[in-house]
Amino acid sequence: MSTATVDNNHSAALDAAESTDAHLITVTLRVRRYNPEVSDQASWVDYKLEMDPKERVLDALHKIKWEIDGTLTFRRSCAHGICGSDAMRINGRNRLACKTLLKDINPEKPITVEPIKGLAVLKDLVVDMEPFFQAYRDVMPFLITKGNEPTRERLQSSEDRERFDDTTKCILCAACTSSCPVFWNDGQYFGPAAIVNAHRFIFDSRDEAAEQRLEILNDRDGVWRCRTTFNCTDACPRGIEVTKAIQEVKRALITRRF
Amino acid sequence: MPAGTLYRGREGMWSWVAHRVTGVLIFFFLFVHVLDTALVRVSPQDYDKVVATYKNPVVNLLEYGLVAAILFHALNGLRVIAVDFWSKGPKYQRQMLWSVVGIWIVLMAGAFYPVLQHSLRILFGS
Amino acid sequence: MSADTPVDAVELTSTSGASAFSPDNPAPVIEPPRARTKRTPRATRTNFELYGWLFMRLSGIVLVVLVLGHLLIQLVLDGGVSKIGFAFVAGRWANPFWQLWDLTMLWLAMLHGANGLRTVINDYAERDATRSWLKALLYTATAFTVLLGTLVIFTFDPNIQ
Amino acid sequence: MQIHKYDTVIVGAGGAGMRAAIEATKRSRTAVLTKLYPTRSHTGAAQGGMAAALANVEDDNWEWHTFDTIKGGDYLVDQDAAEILAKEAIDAVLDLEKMGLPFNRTPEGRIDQRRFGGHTRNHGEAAVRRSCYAADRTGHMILQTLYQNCVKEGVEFFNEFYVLDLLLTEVDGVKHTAGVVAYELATGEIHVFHAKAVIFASGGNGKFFKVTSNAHTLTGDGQAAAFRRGLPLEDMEFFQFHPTGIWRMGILLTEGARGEGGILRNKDGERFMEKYAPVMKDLASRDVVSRAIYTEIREGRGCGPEGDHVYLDLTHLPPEQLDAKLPDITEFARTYLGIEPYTDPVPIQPTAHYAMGGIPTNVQGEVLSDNTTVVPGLYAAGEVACVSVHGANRLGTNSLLDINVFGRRSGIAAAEYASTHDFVELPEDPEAQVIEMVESMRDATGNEKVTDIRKALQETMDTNAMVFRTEQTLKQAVEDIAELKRRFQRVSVQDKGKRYNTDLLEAIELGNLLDLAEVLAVSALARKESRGGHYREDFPNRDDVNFMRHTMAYREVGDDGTETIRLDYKPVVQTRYQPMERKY
Ligand SMILES: Cc1cc2nc3c(=O)[nH]c(=O)nc-3n(C[C@H](O)[C@H](O)[C@H](O)COP(=O)(O)OP(=O)(O)OC[C@H]3O[C@@H](n4cnc5c(N)ncnc54)[C@H](O)[C@@H]3O)c2cc1C
Ligand code: HEM
Ligand code: SF4
Ligand code: F3S
Ligand code: FES
Repeated sequence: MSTATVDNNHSAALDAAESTDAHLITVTLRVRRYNPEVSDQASWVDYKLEMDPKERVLDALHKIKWEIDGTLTFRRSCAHGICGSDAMRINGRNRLACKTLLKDINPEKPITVEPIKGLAVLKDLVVDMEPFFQAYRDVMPFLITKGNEPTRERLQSSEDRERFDDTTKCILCAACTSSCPVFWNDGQYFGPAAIVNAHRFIFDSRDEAAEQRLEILNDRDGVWRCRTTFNCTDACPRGIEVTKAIQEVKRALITRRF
Repeated sequence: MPAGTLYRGREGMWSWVAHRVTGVLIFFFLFVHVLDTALVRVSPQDYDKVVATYKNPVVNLLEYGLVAAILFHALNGLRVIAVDFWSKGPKYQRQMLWSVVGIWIVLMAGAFYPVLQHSLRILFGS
Repeated sequence: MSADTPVDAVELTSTSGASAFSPDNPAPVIEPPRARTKRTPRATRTNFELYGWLFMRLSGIVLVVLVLGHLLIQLVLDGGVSKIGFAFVAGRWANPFWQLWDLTMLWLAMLHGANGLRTVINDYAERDATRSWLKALLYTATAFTVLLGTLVIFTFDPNIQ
Repeated sequence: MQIHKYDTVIVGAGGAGMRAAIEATKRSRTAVLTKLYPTRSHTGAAQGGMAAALANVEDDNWEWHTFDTIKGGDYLVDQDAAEILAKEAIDAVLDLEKMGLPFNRTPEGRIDQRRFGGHTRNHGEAAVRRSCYAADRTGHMILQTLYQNCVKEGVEFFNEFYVLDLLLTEVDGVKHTAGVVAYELATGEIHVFHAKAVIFASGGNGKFFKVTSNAHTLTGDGQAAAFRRGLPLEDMEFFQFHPTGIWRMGILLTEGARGEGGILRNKDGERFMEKYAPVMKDLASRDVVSRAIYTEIREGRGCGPEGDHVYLDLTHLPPEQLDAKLPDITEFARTYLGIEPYTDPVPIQPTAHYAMGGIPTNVQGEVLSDNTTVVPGLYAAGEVACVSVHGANRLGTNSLLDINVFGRRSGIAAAEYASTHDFVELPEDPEAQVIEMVESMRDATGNEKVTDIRKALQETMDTNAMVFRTEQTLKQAVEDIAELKRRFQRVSVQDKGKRYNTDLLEAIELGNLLDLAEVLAVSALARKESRGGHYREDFPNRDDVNFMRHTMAYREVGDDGTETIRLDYKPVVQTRYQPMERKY
């Protein structure tokens, strides 16, 4: 086959992507701000910006921080959805600011941006991630094996590898856990992210500590608190089928018992 | 402290809210229902008196609401069970929810006359 | 506040004195209701939650038949609610089948509902004390209702008076 | 201010830092200071894979790997180090597997391997499958696996602590390591970490370019701190431009895409790499491909309305293959460009990617204060360091390898040093420089904005110091940077608070970038030849007679307080392989 005519074959999508004249539009970002050094009240602040709709919400936040108000505070690093720094609630839903294009969330209306829910707000969009990581650490998220180490690699069939592929994608962004109504209630629930990371090892054919992890998640604040609300699955920026993973852990617990 | 916005969850979240609300509602109804039924043990007259109030159009309408709640809770409960035990359940949860809503509407339409016939007769004669 | 003014609005060195907070005297952070702490998984090592969860599903399936059947008979068939009265109840409970039906329904529904409510209380009651009280109330009410209902079904006397 | 005491302090929790931490924690009381939560480190962005001659799918051995590394680095590689890298690669990969890394598997259940640019069989005969990978998320898996093992080992992390200064104490006329000074983001508090051994693993510094695959946080803090303390920086003129960044955004599309069969095409649909590298074609070494792309663009064969990019064509590959092997990058194209890579080619352009240079170390990870002298107790590993295994151009997949091999080595060496040596005293007022830096920035009332200076810096670097360089452009860059540094004196920040003052930290990071950009430009100006990632149009050939040597840049402060950069040179270690012409 030849793609010698590649340039004449342009799809509309490619043409659109390549169009260079930026159609700037005015968007309003309505940011929920909280700075304990100024006030103990959080407040909504509107920012009007000239943006290209193909830009990300993160770009808009940067524009505010760099050009309008340097005190606006948020976490970010990679800017393309792999480091998990910038989970926040955009238009009422958890997303990564760097993976959300303005054009995809109706820039005609004010775009609300607020911190993720259920964790202490430290400043503006920055929340205390410690409880989140604590839950993660509590599920023993590391490979545990018995006996002597082999000299070469442990063998694992492609099917066995595939079994837990989905849950290896997690970037610990907390979009799922902080979208879970059960987690908001009392923050004691392990939360979907911790379960996802337990799942990653429970179903790894090389691991030998599934029992212990299952036991941890069998407890009062473990998997049984999940009410299958699917907010986690909808929120996950990595497209992990979070609820499905949780259900698999529940079923593993039941089959273990009976 | 002005709260943040309401979380804009999707089908899964709202169906759970509805499931929870209906569940709690039914529980309280059941509680009352057992108490009133207990009257059969005490005095048939009193029992009939209480039951008579059920035949009042307003309470009859509430009863229709109760049926709605139970039906939704039951159907959605089955959906939740499917999500739990059927490996493809999580994938099709949304479709299942819309099916639940569809069936629920059909059944509620079907139950409209039978449940409310008493009131309808009172109100509009027959 | 619009984009033209926010800088002043959040100026930290504002001399207006309007705010009692400063970098050296910051306000407390906005905490969620209860935070997870290092001691939180206190392992209980029982399967209570597992059985509770399973019970919800199993009882749910049985309840579909019992409750929907009950509703059908009570409210839909035979003229709906109009027919209900002491005589109707008496007629039904004359048959042990319906006695058993109602008894099972009573127990399952109450336990199912009570366990459901237990979850709800766990979720929303913020303080441990509130939680304990609410649960105590729930369990008492449930036990009372179940026992009363059972008593009524078993000791029902169609010829009362 | 708080003072902490640890045997070993590791700066950075990317791949290199955590690999070191796993070793050091077992052997000494260790703290890891990191400005990001460990799993946010940019190692997680790496896609393609990690090289090791496992020979799981075809014949391969570490000597071929050594050769490829040396040749790929255009012979500026220290060959003893390259040999260690290639030899220890095998165990590095197996160790990761044993730690739990979910590699893709062969039908026999072994770690699968695929082709990658510049990796060849038998000294250049043909491409070889040497890259061990986990879909296009290898870096993500490495970062997660290492973090998981840090949790397992109970590594002590200080998250969101910015290390801003290195403490050296002179003992008997020799500078010894005394610790580091860090700024705690959450509170604005200054912490002094008194340590016997310090390992810098703070990553790269690509953020002085505009189009870059690097994270916003890759600002070369480690390099800059060492440089300010009088330590040299090696080979900073060598910066790698990855051929396939998403047009204008710089987000990386892994070389693995071409490894799987992706093809670069110009606006006529021509597979232009056939002209530039007849054997390796699209899989030639990165500098070669990047230059080829810019040549196409300059000669008017670029795509799009402005002719400023080319296409990465994956449309002939089966969608199942893309889904299985390149799920993330296809999603990037969909998310950020709205393009479906099954049916449309993806617009790409070279993107600033990797710093070959950095803090000079030997193969134990020990930092050098000149060509030969070791700074007792100071170590560096990862992108911040220059062992020199990458020479003038790093081969794809060799960096994930570098962070594991030399991260491990420096972790062991540092902990052993710490257990056999005593603390040296802290210098007087250890926190003084950092307090001065932070407070003067907080109190500054100048009229310059961080963002304007950063933009101008990125602009001049992209125009003058990227893929093609000349005397003139580099002089322009040096001039521009000097002017920007003057403007930087007048910079002020808006946020005057203590908590989470990222405004302040961005300003400090910009200061670091300015310093490092200057070193890059000055070193590049002096290197009047073309080699690897450094291409001078006015000196298009490699000049082994005059420039087969590493650049060592030092910061000199004159009596009147003026700062200058002094350049020195260090010989290249050559063992087995004589320089040859580099052809692909
Ligand atoms: C998009 C992309 C794809 C890549 N793909 C590949 C590939 O396929 N194969 C390959 O071999 N290589 C690849 N590389 C290169 C490789 O990923 C990096 O060179 C390598 O991961 C660097 O690791 P590191 O540990 O040195 O630094 P990083 O992972 O960048 O970590 C730096 C750490 O230092 C910390 N830090 C920084 N400054 C400070 C400070 N002042 N105080 C405290 N802590 C600080 C940060 O918090 C972070 O934890 C890729 C790079 C990029 C950008
Ligand atoms: C008719 C058949 C019924 C079915 C199929 C059913 C099914 C279920 C299921 C599966 C759940 C668990 C939901 C979850 O874990 O997310 C549940 C919860 C619940 N049910 Fe039912 N149920 C039925 C009847 C009832 C009745 C009669 C009551 C009241 C007495 C009731 C009250 C509750 C309550 C309070 C909950 C807890 C809700 C929550 O935690 O969100 N249910 N039901
Ligand atoms: S499961 Fe998804 S949403 Fe949750 S932490 Fe991991 S990546 Fe984020
Ligand atoms: S949002 Fe929460 S309730 Fe379950 S399905 Fe997800 S964990
Ligand atoms: S900035 Fe890394 S995920 Fe958004």
